[in-house]
Amino acid sequence: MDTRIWTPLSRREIAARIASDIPNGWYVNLGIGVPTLVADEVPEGREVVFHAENGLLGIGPAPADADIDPWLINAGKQYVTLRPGGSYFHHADSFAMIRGGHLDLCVLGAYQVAENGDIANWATSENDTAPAVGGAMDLSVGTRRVWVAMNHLTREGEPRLVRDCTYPLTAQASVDRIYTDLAVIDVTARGFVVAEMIAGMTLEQLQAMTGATLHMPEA
Amino acid sequence: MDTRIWTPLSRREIAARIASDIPNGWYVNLGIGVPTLVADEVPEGREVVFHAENGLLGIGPAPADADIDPWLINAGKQYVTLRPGGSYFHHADSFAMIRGGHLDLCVLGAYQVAENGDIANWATSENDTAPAVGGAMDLSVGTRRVWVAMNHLTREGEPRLVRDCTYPLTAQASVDRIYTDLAVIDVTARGFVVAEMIAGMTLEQLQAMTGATLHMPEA
Amino acid sequence: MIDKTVETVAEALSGVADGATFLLGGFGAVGQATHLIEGVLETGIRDLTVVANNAGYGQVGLARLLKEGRIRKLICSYPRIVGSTVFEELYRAGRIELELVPQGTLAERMRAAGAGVPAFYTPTGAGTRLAAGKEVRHFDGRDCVLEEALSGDVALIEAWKADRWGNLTYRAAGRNFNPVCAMAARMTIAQTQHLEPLGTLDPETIVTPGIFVDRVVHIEYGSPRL
Amino acid sequence: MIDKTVETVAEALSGVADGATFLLGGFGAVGQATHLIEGVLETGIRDLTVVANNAGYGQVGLARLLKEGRIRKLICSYPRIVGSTVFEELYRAGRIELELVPQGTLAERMRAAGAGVPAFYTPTGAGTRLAAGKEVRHFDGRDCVLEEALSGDVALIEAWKADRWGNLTYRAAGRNFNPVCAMAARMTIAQTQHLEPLGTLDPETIVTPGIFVDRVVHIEYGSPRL
Repeated sequence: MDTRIWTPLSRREIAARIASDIPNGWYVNLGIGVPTLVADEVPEGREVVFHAENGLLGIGPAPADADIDPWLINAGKQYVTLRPGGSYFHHADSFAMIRGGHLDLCVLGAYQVAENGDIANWATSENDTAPAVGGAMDLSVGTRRVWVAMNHLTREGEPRLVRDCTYPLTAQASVDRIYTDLAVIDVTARGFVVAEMIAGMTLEQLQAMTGATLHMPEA
Repeated sequence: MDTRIWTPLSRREIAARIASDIPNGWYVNLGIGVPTLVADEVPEGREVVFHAENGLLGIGPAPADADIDPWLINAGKQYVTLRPGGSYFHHADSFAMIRGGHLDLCVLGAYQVAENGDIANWATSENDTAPAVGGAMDLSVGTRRVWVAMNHLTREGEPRLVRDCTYPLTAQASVDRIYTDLAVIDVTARGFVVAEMIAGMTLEQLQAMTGATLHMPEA
Repeated sequence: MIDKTVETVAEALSGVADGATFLLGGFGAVGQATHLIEGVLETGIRDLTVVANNAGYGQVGLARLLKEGRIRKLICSYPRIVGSTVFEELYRAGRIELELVPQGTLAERMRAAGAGVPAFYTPTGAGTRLAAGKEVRHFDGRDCVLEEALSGDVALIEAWKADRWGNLTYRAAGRNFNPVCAMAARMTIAQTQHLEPLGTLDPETIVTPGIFVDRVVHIEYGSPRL
Repeated sequence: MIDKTVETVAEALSGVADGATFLLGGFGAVGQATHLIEGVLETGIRDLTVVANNAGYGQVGLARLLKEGRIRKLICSYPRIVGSTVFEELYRAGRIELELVPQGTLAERMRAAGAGVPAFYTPTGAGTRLAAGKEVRHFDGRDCVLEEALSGDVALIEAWKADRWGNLTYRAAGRNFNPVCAMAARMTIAQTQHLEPLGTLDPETIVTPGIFVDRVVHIEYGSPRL
């Protein structure tokens, strides 16, 4: 008998939850997957400037098929648009923005996050054939804040929030916040601190699905 | 009785002598003083692209007073013009051109050049009040060739071509060629090699005005 | 007169040699000097080192060079090819060497080569397997890795507009690695969609000044296809 | 809505503090944020470190800050002022500290700060008194000096056109150090000759994207005078 009375957030709900925490005026880089969905969920009235590694600031929504500019793609190689106020620049300048701490935030997917903020999101074993890293290490190290969007558990039911990452690291001690389908968790000097759980979830249930100790915020 | 039968080159003649050695298509940075005059002496039919540290490529002749653009100055803070094909860029890019070895040549003034190519052209003592270096060190180290334009002797009659510089160094072993009012001298692994002397000059006379051994080219 | 334009791809590539290191601009399908890259195939040279963000796209350009076995080593941040498994197959078979570099480090290493910086420190990659064997040093309490400049013998880049001095502009996301590669190679060759008379490019809007460009070939091929 | 424009110089400078490090754009008289620099005088702050290529020009801007004794230390490549001996007098009297930096190293150190590079090697200055006490290391058989990133608390820069997102263009030689300072400061303040509606600056021609700019004040003062 399943005693769960809660429903995990959908991908789009996770994205909307993240978007609600992004203030007006932030410069933000979105990774592929759920993070990309965040752009469509920015609350009315806020201007958030989205950055792409391949030299764009001010990315707008995806174009209708008839409006595609084949020269205008994002880092995920999807067609995008440029908002008024947007700009183009080359790769060294683009990564100067990332690595120089000019972006307020990046939102990344991850395989694992450790309680000290270590992130593993680019390789699943030491011996991957043809590993690929892209800009993940630069983003994790360089942006002012790193938020991770991921499911709380792997498909196999293993925790993704762990004491130590077992997958190859992307960066050390860099994640600030984790948004899962079940909770919002801050990475602090104390370790994982639960900021929010979905309706019906208990700390005990969440702890059972988490590979490191969960703390509650200090009063 | 002055037995000299030669006449030193004028500043403009030194500049013209230098210009005659600059091939079509070179990218060249000119220092202040005699080097600046080189731009006006480029032989007919050659395109030479002049660079200024403050972010210009393709500098043209000085403007008539009526045509001055107050936003268009060179590194010596003189009003200049921009030729068709010219471009503007910022200081880091400008010095990337210099330091990255993209300029074919810089022509600099100097206090002293040593026979190993050391150059001293920015300070006259270890204790200058308010020393100023500008881009001299970057140019001396970074450009593909460094040519020096200077009088053979100081005002006090001391040699400027020396065994070792006594003034503070701008750069080590970087000068390729020296154009003086009396001679053209290459800096080689053997030391100073006389490429050319003005009419009426003998090697003995030139040697007497030079602080290091002068060699003749190998046959 | 300075005239860097050449008539054909073959002329543009004259003098390229076995064992050369090529820097390729482009990101995804956009800003790829596909005609120049395929021209390399025609020259017959081999044993090449290629620096590129991706392992090509589709079945063209770099993907073809890989398939024909011309490439000894790839220096790359994301060695995947949409629509092709050729790199994966070569890699699994041990028939190609891969140096995996974080994307920003890749761009910065080429920029460093172009700017006369032989080496620099960066926190990117510290504590990861991509820093294995590299010197690590603390700055402001952070581990930083020493990374060396990455230069090339030849850069193959794509521009939107060019003139006979080799001044270049790009179009939208077509800029990407192209200006960086242009700075970092001993010889930079640009294929350009449009060739303009000297003096018609606004000096305020030139992205790559001609000092970084050696040869220009005019190939108006139209839009990239993803 | 993002609106980085402010109405007055005083508003633009609000929050600047004693002991701050200022990065000043400009080269000669061109591209100097003179109104912002003189605004610093009005704020009353002192004990400042200033990074600038020259020690100002004429009797305005930085020259006035120097004269009023607000500056503790100048980091500079060419500390001369056309038409003023104020720096020379302070320096001789031992009332100001000078860090002399080669011009290219000055630009590159600020660019490094902006790009997240804590330190880099350069052959510029090796074997000279400006390398005294600095770490030296060989690369490709050349002595290279280790130089550290140079960041600032506040950059004061001048632009030609700006919009409310802080996107900037410059005019001719007015570009110089301005885009580099903009990258390297924790807070970048631009005075701009023209303020344009968002979306009217061509995205291909924006030199400093607004991500590097915090405040914009519109001051149409006309042309610089040498």
